[in-house]
Amino acid sequence: MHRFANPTTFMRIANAVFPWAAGLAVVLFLAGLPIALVTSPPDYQQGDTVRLFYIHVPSAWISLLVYGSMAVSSAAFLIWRHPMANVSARAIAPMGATFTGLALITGMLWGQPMWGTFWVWDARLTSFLLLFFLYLGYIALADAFEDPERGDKAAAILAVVGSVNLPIIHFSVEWWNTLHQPSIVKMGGFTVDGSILLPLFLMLGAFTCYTVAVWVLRLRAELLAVKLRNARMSEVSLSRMPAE
Amino acid sequence: MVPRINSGTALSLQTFERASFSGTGLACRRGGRLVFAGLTFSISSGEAVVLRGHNGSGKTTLLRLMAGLNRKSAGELAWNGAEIHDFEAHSALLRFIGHLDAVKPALTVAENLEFWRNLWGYPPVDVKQAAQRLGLGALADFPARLLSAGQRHRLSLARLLVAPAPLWLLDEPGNALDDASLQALAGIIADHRARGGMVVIASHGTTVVENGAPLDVGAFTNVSETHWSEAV
Amino acid sequence: MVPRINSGTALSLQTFERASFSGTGLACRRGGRLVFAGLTFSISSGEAVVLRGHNGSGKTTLLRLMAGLNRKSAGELAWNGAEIHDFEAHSALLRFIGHLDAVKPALTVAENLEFWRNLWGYPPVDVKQAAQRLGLGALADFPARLLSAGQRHRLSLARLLVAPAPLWLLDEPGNALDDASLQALAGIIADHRARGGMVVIASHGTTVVENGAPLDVGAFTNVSETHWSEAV
Amino acid sequence: MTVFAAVLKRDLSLAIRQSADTFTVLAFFAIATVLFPLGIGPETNTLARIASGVLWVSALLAALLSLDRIFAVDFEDGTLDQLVLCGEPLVFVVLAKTAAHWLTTGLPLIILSPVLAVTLHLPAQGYGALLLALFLGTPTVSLIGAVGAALVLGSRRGGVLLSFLVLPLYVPILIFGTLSVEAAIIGVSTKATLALLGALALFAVTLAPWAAAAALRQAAE
Amino acid sequence: MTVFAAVLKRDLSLAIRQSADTFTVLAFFAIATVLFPLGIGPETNTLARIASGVLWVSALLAALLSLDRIFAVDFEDGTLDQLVLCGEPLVFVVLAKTAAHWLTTGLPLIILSPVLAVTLHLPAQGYGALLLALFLGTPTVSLIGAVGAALVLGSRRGGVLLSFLVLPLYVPILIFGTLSVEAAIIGVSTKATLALLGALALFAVTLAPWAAAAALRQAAE
Ligand code: HEM
Ligand SMILES: Nc1ncnc2c1ncn2[C@@H]1O[C@H](COP(=O)(O)OP(=O)(O)OP(=O)(O)O)[C@@H](O)[C@H]1O
Ligand SMILES: Nc1ncnc2c1ncn2[C@@H]1O[C@H](COP(=O)(O)OP(=O)(O)OP(=O)(O)O)[C@@H](O)[C@H]1O
Ligand SMILES: [Mg+2]
Ligand SMILES: [Mg+2]
Repeated sequence: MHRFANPTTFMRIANAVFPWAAGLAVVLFLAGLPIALVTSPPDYQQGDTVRLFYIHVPSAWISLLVYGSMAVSSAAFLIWRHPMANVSARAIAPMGATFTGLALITGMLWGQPMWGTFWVWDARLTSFLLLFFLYLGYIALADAFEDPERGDKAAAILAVVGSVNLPIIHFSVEWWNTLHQPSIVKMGGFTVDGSILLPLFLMLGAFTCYTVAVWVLRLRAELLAVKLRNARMSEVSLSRMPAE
Repeated sequence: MVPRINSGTALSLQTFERASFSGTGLACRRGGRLVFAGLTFSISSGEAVVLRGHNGSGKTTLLRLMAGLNRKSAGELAWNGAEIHDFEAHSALLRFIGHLDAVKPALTVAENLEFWRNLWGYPPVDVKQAAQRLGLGALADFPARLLSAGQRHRLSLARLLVAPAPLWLLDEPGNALDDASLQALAGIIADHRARGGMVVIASHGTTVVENGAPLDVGAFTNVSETHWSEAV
Repeated sequence: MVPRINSGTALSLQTFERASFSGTGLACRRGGRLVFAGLTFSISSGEAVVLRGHNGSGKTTLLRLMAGLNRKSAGELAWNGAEIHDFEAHSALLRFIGHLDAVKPALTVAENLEFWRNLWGYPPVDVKQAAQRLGLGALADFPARLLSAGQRHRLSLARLLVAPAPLWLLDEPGNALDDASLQALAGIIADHRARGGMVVIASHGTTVVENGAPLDVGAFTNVSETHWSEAV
Repeated sequence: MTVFAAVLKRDLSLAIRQSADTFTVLAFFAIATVLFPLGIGPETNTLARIASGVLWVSALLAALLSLDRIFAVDFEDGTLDQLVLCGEPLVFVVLAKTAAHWLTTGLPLIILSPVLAVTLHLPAQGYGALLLALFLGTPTVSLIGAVGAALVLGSRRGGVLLSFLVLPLYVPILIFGTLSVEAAIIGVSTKATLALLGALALFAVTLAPWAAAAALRQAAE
Repeated sequence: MTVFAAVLKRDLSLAIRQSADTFTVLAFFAIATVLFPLGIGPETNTLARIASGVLWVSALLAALLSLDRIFAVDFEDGTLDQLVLCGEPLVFVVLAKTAAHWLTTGLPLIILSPVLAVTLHLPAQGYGALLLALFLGTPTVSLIGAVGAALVLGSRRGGVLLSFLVLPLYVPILIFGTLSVEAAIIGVSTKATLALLGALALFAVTLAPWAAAAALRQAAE
């Protein structure tokens, strides 16, 4: 654990992973996108709107995964005080928020032809929306402080508290909905056949590799920012009165 | 009513027109209690007045009253002998440095100074020069939130240099300053007086003014036996 | 870990057990920057340490570090020679007076003091006596919002008297005080030391401690390279 | 425990000294409840249909506005430093301040709610459940709020940021709270939802003070 | 005018430096809008029925929360004293700060509103009127808010007190705002209500700055 917490070791591993992740992402996108968007058969019911599926599901999937990883590394940061754990969480949070947004948007676009409306207050949609808010809360809190180190810790506490709350939100929203009235539409109600599975898995792989690659880039950027801050900071020491 | 400045933008070259500022029979009531009464002072170009008095004697109150921030209960304030009615115009003639420093932590040292310069509508004086003068030169591009107590206070004092005005009202300007900064402040005050400026300063102990005329604020009453005890 | 007090509630009679407090090789990093490093000090019953250094040298940071409010980046703090791990227990042994005064304006002077006394769980010491000692006797029943800058600061200093603790950490306690108050403060500090107390004090100029061992905080020059810079 | 008592006593006496504070929370509750009929139109049926939801949302928003005061003032005037240095676990401080917050906002909100429910035409069967649900839900509001308030200490625009952090965490309370009232109105048993509210409160009281204490400690740093 | 420009420039650059602030107002708007369906239930018809009211109430509450920042920070750090002493009428300061407030909260709220309207199933005919009404109404919100914010400066618990003072004054905006949207939905002309909103804005822009300036001057005292 300590070995990976060392920024140098950590970055060495991350940098080694980067070309693979980036390369694989390119390959998988090149393979997956044409199938997903062009050659895969349109759904007999949904027509071409089914293609949103290949973006929607991977995005939703990644955004859940990212929150999980954020919560775990925030906990590691709080317990063991490994700064890298926090830099990692901070680096990946905007990715999570973006994919959550993407899943929401594609879901809404898909909902219009499918349900005749952009939005329903369905259990999954609602809890997913609240996940989006938790992401935004994390990001806002992380840079709401004059002292960046305080933002780090506060945001980490929020990430952990939020993860405790996620299942609660999920189940409460589900109960609320079923008590009121049955959901208008059950998502994922249609059978998934092989012609859909292949592009879906290609896109899942592509999204995952892409996330890992961008995460490494953002890690570098975060570390550079810290380094820059430190460099600027060291000049603060020249603040004595000039000898007159 | 903006003070005429006889020369260009280099701070040290500006001189002020001859002027005088005086108060007669000033009294101030705060929260129903008379803080002081019967205070009289007079100051003209190049002079300084040092307010003295124990804690709670009313030095801060008097300075804010001179600035027009607090309302006086009795007496008269005059500029060049004419009673001041328009305190808006009067305020263009003065700079007030109080207990609160008016520093924005999110802006850099230079941006803070630029805001004040723009606020008072002065031509683009080099704010870095002002920062330099108070030992903040190296910090000009750093956010003010990183400053220590003394550095922040120095930034607030640098406000005096970015937009000249003949009358300076300084409330304990030596607070939290180290020796080198105190010397720099003394130099800045001396320069200001040499250019025809006036300084009213409240301070305990440390003296950053030479030959200031003392004005005893505490002479009037003491907190313990005041109208307060009757009132409550 | 509550300090043993050998006698009753009359403040002046309490004496503290012999104790010592020391730090070795202390370093502190704030916002990624090393503020100081390699500081070493030692103080035992009856002694005083005076922190010196230019503005921004890290005096406040060091005091907060001694109190356990800021985290040290390196070095060791020890009480009676044993390294301090439990800062919660350590904090029962000290009183810290910082730049912020922790005064509640809506409560009276006496109520403020009572709250602090209750907080530290001491037997009903007469808080008015503490107020008296700092010249606030006549103001005991007045809301703190009416106090002037110096009076408020005195109220915050009175905290030292309502709940005894062997170690006092004072950040520029002379700020805003008039001469009489400075003398009172000097007397209070001398009494505390005579009873076996320890004092660490940061101050420019005004000295309220006799024979304090000076500790130069600003002596160290900053190191900008951290373990961060190796990465990337 | 001396710490708990000292802080609770002081916070309550400050609240009494500044009774305008409690009063304004109540006023916000009342005004927000009144804005809805204005925004939505006065039809009795629509109002009765949404009454419990509006009451709960308004109560949450009102409580929310008072949250930043739990720690902010103590933080700004340096009292927090002293509380951190009190020599006893910070959790007691958090518990005392949360208790004081509930006593000065949650409790008055509960007392006012039946009156506002009348103006929104809440059906008669709903009142008991509303009071009980508020009674079980508001302590959780204060507890979660304390965590949020401690987290945003010292941030820019703490108040708004706070709402933002805490509202998603209030969703379960809102849902079970309104469900309880709805269930009572249609004559279904309210046991399950009230029990869930109670469980949430227990959960919050065991976890929230520690999270808040951790946040406070690093805020003082 | 130099004062107006200097203050506006600084407030905007502070807002950009702290972009989290604008962002959190938007988030509050979004979250408050989300709470209603949660409190009321997910039925499309009920929601569509109350959509415009909920949007307006949430927008007002969001704007409200940001009000206390208009002057409070400047008051606390002593900047207000300096602004009072700037040597030009304080009205310019008020106008600059109100303009900055609108640009950093009102405008973003307007931009976000259509998205939230979708989630509340606002009927399609209502969108134009909603945007126009918000565009005419939000400046008044900032202006009235500035008066309130200046009045409560230095009072204890300013934030809540502020809501209390300002909300009743927001009632006309709320009523004409929602009426405009409702009118558009049922196909009636929206001219009258929008004109009234415009009139309110004109009225506010001529009176509010003076009132706020007077309040500021006495707050500095
Ligand atoms: C804004 C609206 C929507 C949101 C927020 C949303 C959200 C989600 C989420 C969170 C998942 C979870 C993925 C996982 O558990 O791994 C998911 C999966 C899925 N969604 Fe959506 N969705 C939306 C609209 C739609 C629509 C309109 C459809 C099509 C009718 C749809 C079909 C699916 C399918 C087929 C899956 C994958 C199967 C499954 O995991 O159950 N979604 N969506
Ligand atoms: N959060 C922070 N991030 C980076 N640097 C900081 C931070 N807080 C303080 N500093 C820096 O730490 C240094 C020490 O500050 P400190 O307040 O301890 O100084 P000080 O000796 O008390 O000064 P003064 O005499 O002015 O009170 C200063 O140079 C300051 O700029
Ligand atoms: N709002 C108020 N109501 C009643 N009395 C007040 C009010 N504000 C200040 N005072 C009183 O006015 C007196 C003068 O206060 P002022 O701040 O001017 O003193 P000062 O000379 O500056 O003291 P210091 O040296 O401590 O700064 C004090 O005794 C104070 O208690
Ligand atoms: Mg004073
Ligand atoms: Mg200091």
